[in-house]
Amino acid sequence: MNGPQDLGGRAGFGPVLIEQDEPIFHADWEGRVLGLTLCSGVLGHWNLDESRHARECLPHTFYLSGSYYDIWLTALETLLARHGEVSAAERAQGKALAPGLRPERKLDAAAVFGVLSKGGPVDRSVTAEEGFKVGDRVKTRRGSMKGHTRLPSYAMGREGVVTGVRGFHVYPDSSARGTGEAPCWLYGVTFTGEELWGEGAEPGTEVTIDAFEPYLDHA
Amino acid sequence: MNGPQDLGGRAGFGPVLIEQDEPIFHADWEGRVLGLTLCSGVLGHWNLDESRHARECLPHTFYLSGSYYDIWLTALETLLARHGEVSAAERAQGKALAPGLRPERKLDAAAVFGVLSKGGPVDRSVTAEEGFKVGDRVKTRRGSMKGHTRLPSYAMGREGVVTGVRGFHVYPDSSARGTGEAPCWLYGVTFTGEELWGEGAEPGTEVTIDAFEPYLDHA
Amino acid sequence: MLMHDHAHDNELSDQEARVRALETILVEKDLVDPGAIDAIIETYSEKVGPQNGAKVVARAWSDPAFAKALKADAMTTIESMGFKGRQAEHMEVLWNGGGVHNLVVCTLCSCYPWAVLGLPPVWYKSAPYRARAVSEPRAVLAEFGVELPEETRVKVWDSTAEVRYLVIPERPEGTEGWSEDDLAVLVSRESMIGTGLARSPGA
Amino acid sequence: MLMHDHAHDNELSDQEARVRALETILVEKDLVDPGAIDAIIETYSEKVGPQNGAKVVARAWSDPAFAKALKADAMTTIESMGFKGRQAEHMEVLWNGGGVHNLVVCTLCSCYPWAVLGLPPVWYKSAPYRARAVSEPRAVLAEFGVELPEETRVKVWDSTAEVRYLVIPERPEGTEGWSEDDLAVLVSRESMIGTGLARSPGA
Repeated sequence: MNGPQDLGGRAGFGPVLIEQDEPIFHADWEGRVLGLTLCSGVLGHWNLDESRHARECLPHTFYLSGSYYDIWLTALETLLARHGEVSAAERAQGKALAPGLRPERKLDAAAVFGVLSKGGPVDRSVTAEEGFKVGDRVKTRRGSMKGHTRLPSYAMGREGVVTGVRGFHVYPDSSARGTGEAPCWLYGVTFTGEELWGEGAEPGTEVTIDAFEPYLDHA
Repeated sequence: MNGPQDLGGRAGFGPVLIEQDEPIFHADWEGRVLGLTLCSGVLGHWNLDESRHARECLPHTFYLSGSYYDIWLTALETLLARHGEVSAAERAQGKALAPGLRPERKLDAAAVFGVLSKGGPVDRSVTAEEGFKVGDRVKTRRGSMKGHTRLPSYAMGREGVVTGVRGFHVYPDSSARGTGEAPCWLYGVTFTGEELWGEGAEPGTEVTIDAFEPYLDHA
Repeated sequence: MLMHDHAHDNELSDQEARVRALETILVEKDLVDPGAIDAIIETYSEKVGPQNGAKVVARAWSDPAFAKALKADAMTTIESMGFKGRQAEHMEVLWNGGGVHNLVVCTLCSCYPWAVLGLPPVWYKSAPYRARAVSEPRAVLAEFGVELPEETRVKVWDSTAEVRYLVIPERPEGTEGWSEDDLAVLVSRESMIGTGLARSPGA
Repeated sequence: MLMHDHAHDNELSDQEARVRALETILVEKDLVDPGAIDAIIETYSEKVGPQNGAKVVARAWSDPAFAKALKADAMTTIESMGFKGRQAEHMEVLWNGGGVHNLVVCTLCSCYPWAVLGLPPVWYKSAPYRARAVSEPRAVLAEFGVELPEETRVKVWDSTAEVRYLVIPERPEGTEGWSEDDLAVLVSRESMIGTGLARSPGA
């Protein structure tokens, strides 16, 4: 879905604003949002792909004007409501009106370091042969305007070359939709600047994306 | 330039909101902005392409959240300042601090109907042969991320067929930049839904754009 | 989606003040005649609107020679009815029928054939319409209440240059022998953009 | 462009109240341990940050066997230093040098190798960086003060999946025989994203 998150190659955003000696958090609430997001994720109602998709479904103007932690917060509220943990009425009143559904999954302070160190690897047991190998010329699919995808629109319908095989990974397009992990091969695919941006490309540049096998055809 | 105006095929904007019995203007100021824009255009400091480009250079969040007449107004203020007719200081004080540069070009009320009826045709004397003919298969260029263009990004790098020859028209990519009209052939170019949107395309649809000759190569 | 209160194109009185200031300055500088603004507003409020296009459509339905001329040279033929000028300097006419439905959009701004349809409605200028008319035209049509047969081909026209498009909708059944004036009443603005069909008699 | 006041990631106290309300509800429901939030904040404020990545780079510069291992298996080798976990589950290492400069971006969100670099700065998550790093990387680098020789090839890596990238910048001249700890001081966060170079001694 080429929603507000699909920013690669878009013009009109002006210069990169770099803050000197930037603090890790700009306000206390940002750290709390980070923590709430990770703790809520541990409850297991949704996966990483569904949470990304919730952010990407926010309105364009909000997505582009909010701070990133505001995007996280709004998506978290959406997810908690969708999965029955915190209703809009509860948020409005600032108090719980019904018990939590999964208190047994609560992340205790003592377990934080272990959980963060473990992370959430997405490589899975290989159940299919690689459809492409390093050096293959490929063309990316057009992709769909609907549903979750990790194929950015600037790289849709473009020819490139496979430059790496990254592993057999969970397929976000399926995972975000709740239709299973559907793992598949993930490749590094490299495009020339000219292929992506035409004559206006900066000379001597290339871009590599990580592309799941369903995004690719032999060129 | 695929700025905020380049909306074709973008996801995430929700349903079309249709107002029943919509008035022509929603507030008096909208009509005044329309009039001010047309009257200021007659002063001849800028052409239609420069004025479009001024709108398209507005920030994404403003462009996507403002009403269209607010976009027009803001672009008009930009153009009047750029061409030395109305400064920011004058706008802030709400009064003229210097004389107008081109009062002799002022559009009188009595001339309005004639000027609107005449319009501003953009066809020019033909000085080049047509590079393409109806039926030719063409591929659109990647286009540039910089500068004005009328090639929407959803139709960049796509194969289509020439379905019409529209005339020999002013080339906006040059005109907007103030580097002359550089007229060239304009074609109707038709793409299948599948070519533009892949497998997710609605069946039995096609899209025709009007494409200037420099946007096209033989496929 | 129908919307009874419009949320978008209204603004605060700050906006009135801002526009008034700009007009004041331009008038003080003798660059703008307020009467010209009044005349422009009057033109698009009272004289130039979809009633013009409806007359073109009604004549195209009733007069085979006119229809033939319109197919051969849309510009000259439309001008012959007195409709011409700004934002209709170059016209193409699109005929619905024979299993084809045409839909017009301007994804890059809000280009629209002013001389025959007047000023565009807010939805035509809105991001959802501009974004989706090219990528999911049938879904957009459904939001306008237009359901086409599955086998109908949908042709979308993106007005990316200075050519403006007018759709000639299909003539409703049961209108044989009607006058042009009576037929014109059936021709909605939406039917000439392609987001609607001509009204049926009695509908 | 340097920005001394950040205008973006600050918010009203309304926002504090909104977040506090959500936390209160989740704690009342026994779904969230406030101490866990504290521990997460402490982790990324004090323990996990670019100092981790700098140690990897410094060792790669000083220890040929480590560098070789890093090239052969980035993941395992980085984990051997104790840096692993969330947002670094799958790592690739990119070596600058030999006429190649690497630059990392995530155009679709803000994927970033947390375990070695901590949390991403605001600019990394911002629309201008995400939009332009892929289409005009040299122009972006210039805004960071990085001017590369014209013949240098710029390789941009868009983190579109769960693989995270760490750039190994070129070792500055004049650092022969330096200890890993001293070298690590030269390794800025930006140099490991590709928007900077390693600092030169005395710079």
